[in-house]
Amino acid sequence: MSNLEDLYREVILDHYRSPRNKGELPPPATCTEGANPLCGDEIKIFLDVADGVVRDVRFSGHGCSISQASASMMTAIVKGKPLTDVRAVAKRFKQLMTIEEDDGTTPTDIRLGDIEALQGVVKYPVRIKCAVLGWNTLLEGLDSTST
Amino acid sequence: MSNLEDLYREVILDHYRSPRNKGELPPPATCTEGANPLCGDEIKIFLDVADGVVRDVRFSGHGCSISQASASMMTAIVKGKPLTDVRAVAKRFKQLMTIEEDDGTTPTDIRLGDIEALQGVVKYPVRIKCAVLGWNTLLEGLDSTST
Amino acid sequence: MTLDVAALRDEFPMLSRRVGGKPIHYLDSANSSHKPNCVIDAMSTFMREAYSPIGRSSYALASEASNAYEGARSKVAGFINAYSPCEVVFTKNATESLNLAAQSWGRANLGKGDAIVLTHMEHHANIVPWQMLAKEKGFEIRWVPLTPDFQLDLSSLDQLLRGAKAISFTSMSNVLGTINPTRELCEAAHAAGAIAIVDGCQSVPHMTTDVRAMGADMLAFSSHKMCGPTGVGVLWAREALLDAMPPFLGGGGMISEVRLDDFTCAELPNKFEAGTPPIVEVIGLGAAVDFLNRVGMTEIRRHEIEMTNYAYRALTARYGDAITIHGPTNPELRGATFSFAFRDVHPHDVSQVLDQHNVYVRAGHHCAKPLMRIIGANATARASMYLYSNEADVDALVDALDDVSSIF
Amino acid sequence: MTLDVAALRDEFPMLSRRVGGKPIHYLDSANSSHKPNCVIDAMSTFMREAYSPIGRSSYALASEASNAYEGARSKVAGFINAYSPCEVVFTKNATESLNLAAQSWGRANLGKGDAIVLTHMEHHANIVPWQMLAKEKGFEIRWVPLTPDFQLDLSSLDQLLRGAKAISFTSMSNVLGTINPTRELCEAAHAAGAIAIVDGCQSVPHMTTDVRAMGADMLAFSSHKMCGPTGVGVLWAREALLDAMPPFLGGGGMISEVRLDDFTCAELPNKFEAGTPPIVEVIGLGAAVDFLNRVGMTEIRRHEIEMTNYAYRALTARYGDAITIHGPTNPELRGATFSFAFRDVHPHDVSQVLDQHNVYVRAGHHCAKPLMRIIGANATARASMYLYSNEADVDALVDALDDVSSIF
Ligand SMILES: Cc1ncc(COP(=O)(O)O)c(C=O)c1O
Ligand SMILES: Cc1ncc(COP(=O)(O)O)c(C=O)c1O
Repeated sequence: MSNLEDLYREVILDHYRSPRNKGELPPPATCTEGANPLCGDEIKIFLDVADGVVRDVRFSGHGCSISQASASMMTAIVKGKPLTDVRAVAKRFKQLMTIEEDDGTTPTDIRLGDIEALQGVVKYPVRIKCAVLGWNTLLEGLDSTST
Repeated sequence: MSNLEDLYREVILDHYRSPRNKGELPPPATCTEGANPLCGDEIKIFLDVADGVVRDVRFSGHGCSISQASASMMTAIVKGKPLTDVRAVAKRFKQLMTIEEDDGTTPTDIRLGDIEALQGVVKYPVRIKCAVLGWNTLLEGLDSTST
Repeated sequence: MTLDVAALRDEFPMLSRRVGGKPIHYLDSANSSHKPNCVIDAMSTFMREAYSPIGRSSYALASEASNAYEGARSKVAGFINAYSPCEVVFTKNATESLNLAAQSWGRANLGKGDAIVLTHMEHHANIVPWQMLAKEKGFEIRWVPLTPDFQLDLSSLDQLLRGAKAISFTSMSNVLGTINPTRELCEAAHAAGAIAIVDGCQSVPHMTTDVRAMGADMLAFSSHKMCGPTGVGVLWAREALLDAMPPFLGGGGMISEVRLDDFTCAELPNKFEAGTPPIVEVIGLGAAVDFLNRVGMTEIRRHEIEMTNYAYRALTARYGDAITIHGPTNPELRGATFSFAFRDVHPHDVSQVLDQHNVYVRAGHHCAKPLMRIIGANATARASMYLYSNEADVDALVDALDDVSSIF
Repeated sequence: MTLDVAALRDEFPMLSRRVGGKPIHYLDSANSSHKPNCVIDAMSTFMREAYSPIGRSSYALASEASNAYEGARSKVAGFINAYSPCEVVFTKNATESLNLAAQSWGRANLGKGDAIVLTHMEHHANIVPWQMLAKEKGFEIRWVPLTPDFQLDLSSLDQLLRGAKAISFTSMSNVLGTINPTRELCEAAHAAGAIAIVDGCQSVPHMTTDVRAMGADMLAFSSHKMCGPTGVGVLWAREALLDAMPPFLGGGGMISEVRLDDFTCAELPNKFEAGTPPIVEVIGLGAAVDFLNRVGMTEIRRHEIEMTNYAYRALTARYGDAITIHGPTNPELRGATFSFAFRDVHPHDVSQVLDQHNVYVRAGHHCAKPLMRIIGANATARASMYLYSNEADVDALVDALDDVSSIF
């Protein structure tokens, strides 16, 4: 028996087995590609943003359970949210992953929901990159949409 | 007091202090350059060869006592000698310096004279290159003259 | 005689490391091998008792150290049956060796209208240096494809070699384990007037290497995969070829003369060893060669064939179709390196679960992305063995895969 | 507080080595330094207890080793006050670092009509790489000359820099000991729109280095001269510069993507670290940095100034005009490296006699042939000191020179 329950929580495996919002969106939705060169994971994030709101989002690509589950959870939480909320959640998530410091500017009342389950990843530093791949790609997509 | 008597024998220091045949020869004498890149020693050997005999020889350049003394001794012994003898002496000397093996073809009755004094060099492997610099340059000179 | 693996393992201190109170099972030797005590001790003893700069200084300790360094070169030359020690150039790793081949030989010999041949199973180290140069020089890169059973498809080799100036190929795939017919490839290259460059990283540590019998023109390999230290690699090449090649890195030691307006090169092998070399690491590599000779390359190869058989049987007996091994099935045609897919679980997850059981395999593209694309995998898990690998390592792998099944 | 040299010497096992039953006096530290126990132990302990490939593998031991490796990078970055660890590129030695600068930055930026500036006191490692590239690209190399008191003659610096794209110069001469005004030179370069590349080989081990205060754009140095192991060097460069530079060596680790027709580079610093890095050696360098920080760079510099004073006085008191020291006389303007001529005895003979007294100096051109020609010497004997050098070393040198007199 393994001690991996922390990493592979049921909700993570659920998102991995039944990913939400998996697929593509046709233009004018934007498509942003991300990759983790070390392990070969690749992801595409499709974004339909209008009036400062993420109206729709999809992801495709391949990767390990953590990167796939994290992307799935991400789409679930950001869909329908205003951009400011999306960015705040992303920031909060990166703080959870210990790759961004809490500079006090993030509202403390942000609910991460399912995503909290990913905090076990922190104990496995090499997997942090997997967990944030989708998020970083999303942020890149938002940056290019808003310009 | 040092144990360097083996290396710096009196006859060597004598050739170093009062080198024989130091200088240059005008054309048609040939001039061959040699160098020891590691220590910066440089030598020029001037050769006047006719009818298979080294009629005259000079050396110039700069280097340590061993390379200068060895060159001086070399000029003294090869001057006036037929080429076959010169090559035999060179070979014998390189055997003395342990950089060529005795293949049994060298006449055993070759007299090295003063040059024998250089055999102490063998105990100081880095100096062997100094001792043979002049000889190698001479051989190169002979090779290019005879063609 | 087979290896006394238990006794050998005692010579590798890392193999008795415990993690979480339990023994470790190191199955990543294709990536880098562990070091026996004799190598570690050779390095630290040298630093404690005999360290000195070499070559450029002339005092007694310096020539003692130079002799040790050159002695290691002779050992390496003997190990691969080189014609002369001066054909052995020490680099920092096999990657530098291959870059040296490309930047020195390639830059001098390849231009528009020229072509070289690589294979679909090359490591990035034998692809990217050529791509970098090709971008600049405009020559063509041609590729030897694979057969469905993970061998090089040599059916169109002569055609690919037509007009090519070189073929550069791996003697053993670091992903598939495939052992390539180096001799046949070298002969075909020569028949076409091309030179043959062999990436020996995966074969030199595991079987007898004879550059003369192989007929190769250059051979690159790394110390750290053959029980030696990191920080040193080897490029062997025929003397005439090295002589004709322009220098690669410029600096101290590789010159004969430097003036403000020009320089001239030193003799071989110094010409290609600019700057202070990895003195201590070369001494360590020499000790590794002694160690491998003592163990016996034939015996190592035989042991790895046995381990390959054992692993194949154990894995397929337990998991049947749930495991797919990317590579030749005949143990005589392959090394003890297994890339595999386990059910539809991502290799990263496989290795994570195995890690929890102290079973260390590598997951990813193994620096062979073109090959990964060709075999249709984005990544694989890879278990690779060496002279110290034993049945317990394989058993631990097989058992731990059960846990992968239970989680995913 | 001055150094407790006696205690420090106990940490360097080589210093208690005896030859012919007598102690040794190592005066060749400008060439390479000895290694303290903590460095030797860090390397062997790592190989025994924690060795693992880094970066590419994901199991626990691999990330432990990666952390140790990256930790050493941070130590080195801190040691020179870099802006970020990603500006620190590990190479095999300073020579590779300077070749990287030339082949990557230079190849991309220098062509016909361009110029770079070097100085007459450069080591071959900072001359030949530029000559090699200049031959190919046809740019001009200009030279900063020397003053009669062995300083750089900066009177025409602005003129030399006019239109030049870079100046590359040594922070301290390995022959003369001269400490160059790095900050002034960097400022002059920037004022002229050129970048400043500093060969820090001889200063980084001996005094505090602050790349920000210096204003340099690149800095090259070697581990083996600063109490660290052989097989590893450093190129530091500003992040923006490194980002803009094309890759140097191609292979695993430095790529982000490889296809049959092209590749893309990884992020810094990986982009410049192709292949398996000198893992163990980087760990050793990290330990050397810890050691130097513990001893204190200010204290080391102060000790070397004291030793310089002591050596100057002892040598000239005994030998007066019979000894000529090529280098500045003011100890504040120089390091503890003395090139000298002794009467008219050839340096090779000087070092041979000194060797007999276990006094180890280097004789030759010190990889600075252009400089030797300029100072009118074919070779010099050079005694160079470090933190562990003591008065007994100097006394032994002074006494042994007597024997040179008695023989020649
Ligand atoms: C000033 C200077 N630059 C460059 C080098 C080259 O260093 P390395 O031989 O470690 O590459 C040296 C040392 O030999 C040096 O003294
Ligand atoms: C086939 C092959 N070629 C080249 C390399 C590169 O070797 P290194 O990383 O030691 O330079 C490797 C190992 O990673 C390899 O397996």
